[in-house]
Amino acid sequence: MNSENVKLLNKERLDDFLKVLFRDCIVFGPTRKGNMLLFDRIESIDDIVLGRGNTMNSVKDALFPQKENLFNYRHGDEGTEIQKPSAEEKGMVLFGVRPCDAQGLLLLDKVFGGGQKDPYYIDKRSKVAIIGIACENPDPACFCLALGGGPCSTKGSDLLLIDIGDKYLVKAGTPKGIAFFEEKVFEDADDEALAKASLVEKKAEESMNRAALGEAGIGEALEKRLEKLFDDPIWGEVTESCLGCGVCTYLCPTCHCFDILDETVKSTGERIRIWDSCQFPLFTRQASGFNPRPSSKERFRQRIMHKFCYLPKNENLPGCVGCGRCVTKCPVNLDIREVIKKISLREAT
Amino acid sequence: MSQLIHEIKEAARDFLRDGEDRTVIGFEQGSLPLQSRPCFIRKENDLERLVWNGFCKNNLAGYLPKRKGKIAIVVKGCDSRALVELIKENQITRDQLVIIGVACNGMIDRNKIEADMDGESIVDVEEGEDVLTIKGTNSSKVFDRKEYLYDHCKVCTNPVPVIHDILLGQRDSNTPQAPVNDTFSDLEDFSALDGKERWKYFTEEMNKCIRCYACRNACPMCYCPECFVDASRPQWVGKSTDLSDTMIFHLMRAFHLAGRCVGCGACEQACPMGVDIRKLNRRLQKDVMDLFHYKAGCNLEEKTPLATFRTDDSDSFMVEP
Amino acid sequence: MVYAAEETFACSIDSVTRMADTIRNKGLNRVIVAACTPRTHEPVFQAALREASLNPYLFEFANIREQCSLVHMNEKETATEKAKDLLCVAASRAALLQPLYRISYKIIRSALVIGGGIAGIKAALSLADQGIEVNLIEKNDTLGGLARKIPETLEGEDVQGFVDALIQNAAENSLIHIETNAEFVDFSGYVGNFLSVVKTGKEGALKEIRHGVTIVATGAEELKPREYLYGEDGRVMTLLELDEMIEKDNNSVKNCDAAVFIQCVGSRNDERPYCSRVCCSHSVKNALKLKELKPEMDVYVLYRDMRTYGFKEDYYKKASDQGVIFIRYQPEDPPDIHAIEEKGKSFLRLTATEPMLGYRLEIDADLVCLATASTPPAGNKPLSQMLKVPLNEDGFFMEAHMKLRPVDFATDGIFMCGTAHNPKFIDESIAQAEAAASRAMTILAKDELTAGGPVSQVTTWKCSGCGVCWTVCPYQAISCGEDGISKVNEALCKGCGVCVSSCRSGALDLRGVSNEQTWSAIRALLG
Amino acid sequence: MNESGQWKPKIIAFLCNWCSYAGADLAGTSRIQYPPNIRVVRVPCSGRIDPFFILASLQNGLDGVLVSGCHPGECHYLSGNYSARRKFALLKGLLEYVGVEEGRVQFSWVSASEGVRFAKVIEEVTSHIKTLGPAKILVKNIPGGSFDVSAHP
Repeated sequence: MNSENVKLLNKERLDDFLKVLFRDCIVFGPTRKGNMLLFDRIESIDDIVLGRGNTMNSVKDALFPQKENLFNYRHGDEGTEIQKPSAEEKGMVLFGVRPCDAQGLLLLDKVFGGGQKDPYYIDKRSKVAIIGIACENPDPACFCLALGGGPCSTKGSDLLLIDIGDKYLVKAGTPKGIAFFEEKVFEDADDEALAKASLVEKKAEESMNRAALGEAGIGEALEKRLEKLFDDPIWGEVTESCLGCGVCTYLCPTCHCFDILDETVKSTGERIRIWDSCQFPLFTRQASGFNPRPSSKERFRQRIMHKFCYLPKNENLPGCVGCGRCVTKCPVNLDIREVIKKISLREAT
Repeated sequence: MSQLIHEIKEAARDFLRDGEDRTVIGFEQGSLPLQSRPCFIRKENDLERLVWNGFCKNNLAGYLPKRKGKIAIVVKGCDSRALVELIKENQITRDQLVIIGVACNGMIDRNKIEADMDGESIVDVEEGEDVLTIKGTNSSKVFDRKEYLYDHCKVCTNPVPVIHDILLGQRDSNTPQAPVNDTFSDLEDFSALDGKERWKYFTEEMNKCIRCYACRNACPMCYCPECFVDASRPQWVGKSTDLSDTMIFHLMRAFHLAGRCVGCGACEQACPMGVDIRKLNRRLQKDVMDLFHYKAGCNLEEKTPLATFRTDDSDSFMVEP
Repeated sequence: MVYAAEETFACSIDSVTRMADTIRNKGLNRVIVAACTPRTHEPVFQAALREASLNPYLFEFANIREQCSLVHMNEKETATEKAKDLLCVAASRAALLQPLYRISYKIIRSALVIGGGIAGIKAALSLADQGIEVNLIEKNDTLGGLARKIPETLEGEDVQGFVDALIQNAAENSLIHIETNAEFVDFSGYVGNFLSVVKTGKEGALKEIRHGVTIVATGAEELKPREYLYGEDGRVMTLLELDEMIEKDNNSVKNCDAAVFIQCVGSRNDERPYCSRVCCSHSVKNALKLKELKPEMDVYVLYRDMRTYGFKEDYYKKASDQGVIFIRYQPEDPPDIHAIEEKGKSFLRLTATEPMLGYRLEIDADLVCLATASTPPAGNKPLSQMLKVPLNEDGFFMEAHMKLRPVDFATDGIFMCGTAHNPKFIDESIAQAEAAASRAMTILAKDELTAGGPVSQVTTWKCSGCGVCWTVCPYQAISCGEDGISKVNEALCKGCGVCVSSCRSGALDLRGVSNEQTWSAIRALLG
Repeated sequence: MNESGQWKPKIIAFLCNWCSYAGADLAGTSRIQYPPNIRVVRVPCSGRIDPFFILASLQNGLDGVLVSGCHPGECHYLSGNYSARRKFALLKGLLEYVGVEEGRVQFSWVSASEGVRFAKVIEEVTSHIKTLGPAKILVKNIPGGSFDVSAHP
C-alpha cells in the first residue's frame, strides 16, 4: 500500500482536523435531531455524532435537497425578470459519510453531471469534499457487498476514516483527498495500523447478514432476467402489501427523480425543484387522466427495473448501494433483498 | 402465545376450506428482528407463515377498501374499530368478512427499543409476557414490555376487538371488554402550554416531515381515490416541504379524519421521521367526544359526527356582539 | 379585461341596453358590474347578457355600494382600496365562470293524495275543481276517516252529513280515482315526476301511479288508554265512544246520574308531551250533550288546564252555567278510580285533590269518559321513510318551516294537511287542505319545470362512495348511483353546497361557486 | 400595508347569501358605518364553507377570517348551517390548538334583518384582530413574493 494515500489520524487530533474543516467550509455530517440521527448541516464540532450507525436520511440531501430554489421571477410591463439564487462561495465538506452513501453519489454524478449537466448539482459537487467513515458493525439490513461496495470501501469518498482503536486509518480515494494530508494533524501509517484496519474490514464483512439475499447476485444475470419478467405475475405477488408511499425512494441515496413547479404570488414567484417519487400515482398520470402505471404493481416494478436493469444499462451502475434504508423504514417491511431473491429464483413464464 | 398462533391458523384454515376466492389477511415474520408484517394467504399450506407477537403493529383494515371476495382478517382492538367505520362508509361489506379478533396486549415500538440500544444493531429478540430480551451485535438487554409500547397502545381504551366472528387471546381481567370512554389525560400537559409554545412544538414536528405520505397511505381511513394534496384546480396545498404547506397538509388530513380516526397509530408507525402526527388526531378525538359524544369505531348504527348534526349543538364558540 | 366603462345609473333601462350592445359589438364573454347588491340587481344585468345572447351565468357582481361606499362614507382612501379588492375578487371569479344551463322537463299534471279523511278528500276535490287528475288512496275500506265517528261539532254543525256529501262529490268526480284498502308500498322520483306503487283492494294487486305532486293526509287516531280501568269496566270510555253511545242508545246515557270527564289522558306527559288541542272542546261538547239529554245529571270535568280556544270559550261558559263542574287536578296527583259495590249499588268512585282548597274529593259516577290524546298512526314512520320527509318528535309530519312554509315539506312537490300534521279541529283541517291544494297548484299550473344551473356535480372517478353527501344533503338530492358512486338529482338540488364542503375526496363541486373560484377569490386578496 | 406604511388588517368574510349577506346589505342601506377592513366573499350557505377556504385564507396572509350564516333554524337550506356549525367548532378548536391566535378565525350568525348586528360583529372582529397584529402563523412566505424590487429597478 502506497503511503502517500494512507495516513493515520490520532483520535485526539480529530477535533483539530474538524476545526480546519469548519474554518474553511460548510460542514454536513451525522447529528441528532430529537431521537433521530440525521445527515444535516452542522454548526459546531460538538454536534457531530459518530458510531451510532447510519443516518435516517442519506447524504444526497446535501447536494440534491428535497426543495431547491431554481430562481425567482417577476412578470412586469417590460417582460419577465429573473433573479438567480446567490450561489454559496464557501467550500463544502460531507463528514462521516458511510461508504454506501458515498458510493451513491457516484450515480448522482452520472445522472446530474453526465450527458445532461445540471448546473445546480454540479456547482455544489465541484465545491464538496466527501470524508467517509467505515462501518465497524453493519446493520442486519445492510447488503453493500452485493453491490460492489463494502463496510470499508473508498468508492466515492475523497477520504475514508477507519476506526482502529485510538486512531483512525485514513485512506485517500482521490487527489482531493490526498490534498487534505497537507494538514499536519496526520501521521504516517505503519504496517500494524494497516493490519488492524484490514482486520476491522474482515470482521465487519463477516458480520454482514447474507441470508435475505441468499445466493442471488446483482448484475448482468439479474438485468437479463428482469427484462424477461416485465409482465410476470410476480410483481402483483410481491407488491400486495405495498402501501404506495414514498419512504423507500425518499430515503434512498440514489433515487433522484424530481418535479419542477412555480409558486406564484400575484405577478411574482419562485420556481422550485422538489423530490418526486415513482411510487406516487401522480408521477405518471397524464393530462387525459390516463395512468400507464395505475397501481403499486407497476410502480414498484418500475423502481426495481430502474435500479437493476435500466440504470446498469444506461449508466453501467446499479441504482442501489445496499444501504438498507428502504428495508428498515418500509412501513410494511417490504424487503428489496427478498424481492431480488424471489426474482432470481423465478423461472421466466 | 404458540397456542394463540395455533388457534389463528385453525380459524384461517376453516375459512379457506369453506369456499373459493378467499383471502386470509394476517401477519408473518418480517425480514428483520422486531418486525412482523402483513401477509396475504390463499393456500392452506401457506398458513404456516402466520404469526402473532408484539410486533404485529400494522392495521390490516387498510387493505380492505373496495376489495372483492371473501376475506378473513386478523384484527386487534384498534383494527376492529377501523373495520366498523369502513363498513359504515361502504368500503367493505360485513358479509364479505370473517373477523378473527385477537385481544391485544399492546404492540412494541421498535424505535423506542433501538433508541436505547446505544447504536448497537439488533440481531434477535425473545418476547416474554412482561419482558423483552433483545440481543444486539455484542451484548443483550432486557426491556420492560409495558414501557416500550407504542404511545397509542399506552392510551388504548379497548384492546379487545369491538366486532369479531371469532375472538382469541387471553384477556387479563383488567382489560375492558367493551369500549370505554377515553380520558385523554395524555393531552393535558400539552394543552396547558400557551399557543406560542404549541406552535413552536408543531413547527419542529412538521419541519421533520418529508412528505412521503406514509402516514396517509398507512391510514385505514385514508382511501380517497385522490387525496386533496394531489389535487389540482385548485391545488389547495403546495407540494414542497415548506412549513406552511406541510402544516396545512397535516391539519387538513387530521380534519378529514375527525370523528373517523380510530386511534390505531398506523400513521405514526409508518412515519420514518418520527413526526408526532397523533397530537392532532388526539385533539380532534377529544373534541368529537366532548362536543358530539362520539367515539369512532364503536358501533355500526351511529352516524359519523360530520355526516349529521343536532339542532342543540353548541354555539358557544361564536361571536355574540 | 378588454373594456371598461362608467355608468351613472347602471341599472337604468338605457344603460342596460347600452351594456347589451357593447357585449354584442365587442364580443365580450364575461361581464362584471361594480355597483350595488346582486341580491336585488343581478337579474337586471343578467337580462342584459341574455339580451346579447350571452349565457346569463357569465356575470359577476362587485358590491361596492351597500358593502363599501355606504358603510365607509368618511374613509375615502381605505374604502377605495377595499373597492379595488372587491373588484379583484369579482374579476378572479369571473375568469373561471362557466356557462350554466337549466334543463326543463315536462311535469305530470296529476296529484296523489294519501289518506281519505276530510283533509284528504277536501284537498282532492279542490285540485279536481281546478282540472287536476287526482289519485286518492285510503288504507281502510271506506272514506271519511276519524270524522266518521264524530256526529257533530261543538258548534252543532252536522259532521256526518258533511262527510257524506264530500265522499259523494269525490266519488262522482271523474277526475278523482279512489282506491280503498290501499297500502302504500313504494315511492320514487322528484317534483313533477313521482312514481308511487300501491297495493290495492283485498287481493292486493300492485298498481303504479305517476303523479306530479304528493299530498300527505294520513290523519290521526284516538288513543286507547291503559289508565282508569279502561277496557276493564264497560262504564269507562273514550270521547269518541261516548259520541257513539249518545248517538246510538241514549237510554243507557239517560240512566246515568253522574258522569265524569278526565282530561289529558295520555297527553302532556313524558311519553306524549304535546297537547292534543281538540279534547277540551270535545269534552265540553259531550258534557253539554249529557246535560241536554238529562239536565239533572251531575257532570264533572277533571282537567289540568281547560283549553277551549277562541269562541269555543263560550261553550265552556255555557257548560258551567248549566252546572257542569270543572275541577282541576295536578299531573303529579291524578285522580284515582275504583269500581265499588255498595248497598246493592255499583258505581265508579273517583277521588281527586282540588289543588286550591287542597280538599280530597270523592265523586261516585256511573259513567267515566276519558279525553285521550290524538296520536299519529303507526303507518307514519314507514311512510315518512319512503317519502324521505321528516316526522317531529311526536311522530306527526313536520313542515319545512312553521311560519314560512306551513304546508310544505322540505322536499319539493310534497305537501301535507289535516291531523297528519298535528291534532286539529275539522275547520282547521279543511283550511289546511285548501292551502295544500293551492300550494300544489303552484307546481301543477305549469307545463314544465326547470332544473340544473348552479347545482352540485360529481366527478365520478374521485368519488369513494363513502356516502357522507347522501346524509348531509337537506333535500335527498344525492343518492347512491351505479357501483356505489354518488349521483346528483338536479331536479332536487338547491345548490347549497353542503355536500361539496363535506366531500373529503373532492368529488363534488358546486357550479357557479366552485372550489377553484373561491380559491382564486382568496388569492385575489393577496398582497 | 398602505402607502403610509402603517399596518391595516385585511379580513376575509364569507357570508351566506340569504342571511348574513342580506344583513350586510341592510347595514349598507341603513348607512351604518363599520371598519373597512373586511373583504366579502358571497357563498350560497355557511354550509358551503370548506375548511380549506379558511386555511387557504390564512396561508395567503389574510389577517383574519370571518364566516357568517343564518341563525340556527333559519337556514334557507334548512340544515346547512347546522352541518357547518359542527365543522366550524372542530376547525376552530384545531387551529387554536396548533397555535393560531384565538379570534383570528371567527364565526357568527347574522340574519337578513340584523344590519346593526352585522356592523357590531365587524366592529368586534376587526378590533380584536387589530390587537392580534399581522398574521404570521400558517402564512406561506414565497421568496418570489418578496421579490427584491430595489435590486431590479
